[in-house]
Amino acid sequence: MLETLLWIIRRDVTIALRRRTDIFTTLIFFVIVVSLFPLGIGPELDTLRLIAPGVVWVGALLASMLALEQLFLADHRDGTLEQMLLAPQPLSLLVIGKVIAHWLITGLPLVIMAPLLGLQYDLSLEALKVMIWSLLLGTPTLSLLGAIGAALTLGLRSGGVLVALLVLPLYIPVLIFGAGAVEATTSGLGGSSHLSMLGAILLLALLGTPFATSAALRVSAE
Amino acid sequence: MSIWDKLDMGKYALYVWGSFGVTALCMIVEPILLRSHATRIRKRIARLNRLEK
Amino acid sequence: MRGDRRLFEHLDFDLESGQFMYLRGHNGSGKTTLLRTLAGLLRQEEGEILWDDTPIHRIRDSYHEELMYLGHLNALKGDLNAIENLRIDSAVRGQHLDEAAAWQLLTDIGLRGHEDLPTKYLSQGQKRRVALARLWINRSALWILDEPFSALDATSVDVLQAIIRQHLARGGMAIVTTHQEVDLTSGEVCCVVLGARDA
Amino acid sequence: MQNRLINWFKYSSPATFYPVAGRLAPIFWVIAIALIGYGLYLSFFVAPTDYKQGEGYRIIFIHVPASWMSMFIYLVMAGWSAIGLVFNTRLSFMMAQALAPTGAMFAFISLWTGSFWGKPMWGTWWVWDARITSELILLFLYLGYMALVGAIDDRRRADRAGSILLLVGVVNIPIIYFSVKWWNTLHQGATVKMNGQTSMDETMLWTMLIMALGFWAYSIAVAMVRVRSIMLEREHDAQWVRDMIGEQA
Repeated sequence: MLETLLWIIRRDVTIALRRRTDIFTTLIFFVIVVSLFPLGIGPELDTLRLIAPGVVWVGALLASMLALEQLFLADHRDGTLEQMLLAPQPLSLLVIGKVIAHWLITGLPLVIMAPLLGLQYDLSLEALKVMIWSLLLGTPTLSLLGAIGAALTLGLRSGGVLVALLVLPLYIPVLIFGAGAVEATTSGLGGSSHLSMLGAILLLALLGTPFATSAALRVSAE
Repeated sequence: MSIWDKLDMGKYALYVWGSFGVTALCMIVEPILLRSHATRIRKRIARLNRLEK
Repeated sequence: MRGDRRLFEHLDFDLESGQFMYLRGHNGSGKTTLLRTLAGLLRQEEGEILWDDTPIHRIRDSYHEELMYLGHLNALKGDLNAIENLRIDSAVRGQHLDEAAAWQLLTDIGLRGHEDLPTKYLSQGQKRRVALARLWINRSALWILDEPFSALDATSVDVLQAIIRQHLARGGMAIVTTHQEVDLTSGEVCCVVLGARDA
Repeated sequence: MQNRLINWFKYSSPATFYPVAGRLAPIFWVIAIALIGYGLYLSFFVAPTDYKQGEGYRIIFIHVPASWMSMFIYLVMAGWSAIGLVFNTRLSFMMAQALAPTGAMFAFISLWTGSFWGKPMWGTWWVWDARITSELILLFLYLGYMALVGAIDDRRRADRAGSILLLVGVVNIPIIYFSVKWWNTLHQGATVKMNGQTSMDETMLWTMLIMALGFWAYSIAVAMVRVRSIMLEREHDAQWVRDMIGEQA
């Protein structure tokens, strides 16, 4: 079982590394979106510091959503998805593998990039640390929830926009606690309670979403 | 005191009637749309029936 | 049922150990749909598909243990080479295929020398051969093959036929769609022709 | 037991349910009109003017029932979806789809009246209050469901995909509501207390209940009419549809 999981992760990561553009488009999108806000709002550092957590988190949300469409699409096109559906293994396990790989490819780079962007917004070191933690705990949840949307819209013409409509409302708790953690730190309240909420949500998502995604995949691949 | 006095909401008229009006509009328009939709479908099926005859 | 169209009804057949079934019919007659339904990818509107007298959707994992399905898509990752593809494919099926065995397999299907090439650079026939190489190491009881002979050259067709015969001799079952006339006289053959109504 | 089960499945086939829905719809129209009419009478002529909020508070007689209905309908849709996924009954999926636009409409009405209430009471059209925000998200969930079902051409896939989405939504709603509430109490920007009126007048409560029941009957009536349209649309090739409609619509 574990071996299967590792192989799936290894496969997707290898493919992503062989065609690096996929990783970079998500990352560049994130950087651009976050950098646009100061241009729209103005360069006052006080304002920027105030909006930084929200902006970075919304940017991460959009970037990880953008990458969702690709999650199952390639597998669907070349027939590997069929083989996964027919494998004598729990489909949720394979789904978890896919999601972990997806997070490593699209989520992790965001987490690594975020502190640099936080510097643009003049965030304190403490706040940056909490931001990394919140992204580290929050973005996997985004991938897990997003996988449901990706599976439901698999192969549809308007897939990309539709995913946004389906998935963004579900992202709200993650956004609230993620941005809230950083905000609470900058205002001196401490973000640990937010972080533990993010952790709890991640656990819930890890337990629940793979089943929903598997069910959705079976429906969509018919 | 007439009915109209009773229904005059004073300075709240805009808000009260704005709410009730839009609600009434929604709940009247929806059945009408449904009805016309149903008629359209029935017509289409009748046409199919005639064509296949 | 595909979309709104009823493709087949009153279809009833049994397949037993060692038996081979041909599925024939012209384009759009529902061969692939039937195969996908039999594999459990599609759910039939009415009726039941039984494996050992149990409906397949109730014993999904153990049924899939006994099943090998190859659609007309090769299920290969173009960015990975043949060895990686085969090893990952086995892993997804829960079997371990070590590197040496994968090399041996590649030799068996006559693709030695192409092992480092991402499969997207292989020809159609070569890709098909990599996809079919799964059959060499597969011990599932039921093989469902959708157009396995397409894009193969004459020698490969012969090799594949031999493999299927071997499988039947072991007591396996196979359901195959094909356009070509294939000689698989060993094993009992039953033949279902779809779309006979309009033929 | 066996008999009862079979009986249920008999009613779940579109061909038998179509006329049943046709007979039920008028009954519920009458109930709806009567209840809503009585509710309107109560809300304008019987319920006393609030000493704090004046006449403006009368908006809650539609605002609160509409909010209730919007949530209730979502739950009912999820229930139908679960039944559909388990028993594979086409009718359940159709019912879920027939309810969706009405649920979305009530969510919209709830937001609209909420903001028309908020303006005179708090001086602003929109407040990022936990309930209003959650209601907005609920509206998004409705729209997402409708968009997904509309985007899929294959009916079977649309049914099942929509149902999965509804069930995922239902599981998420409490989490979303809780997080929004938490977010709201932390931010306490505007000092708004939605449940400020602690001593709710008994007539007020009754009026809201009657209005809610009226909306409920309205929803059923609309759903019955809409489910009939959906049945015709989907089964336009079926013999019972052809026979029933004949050559003149």
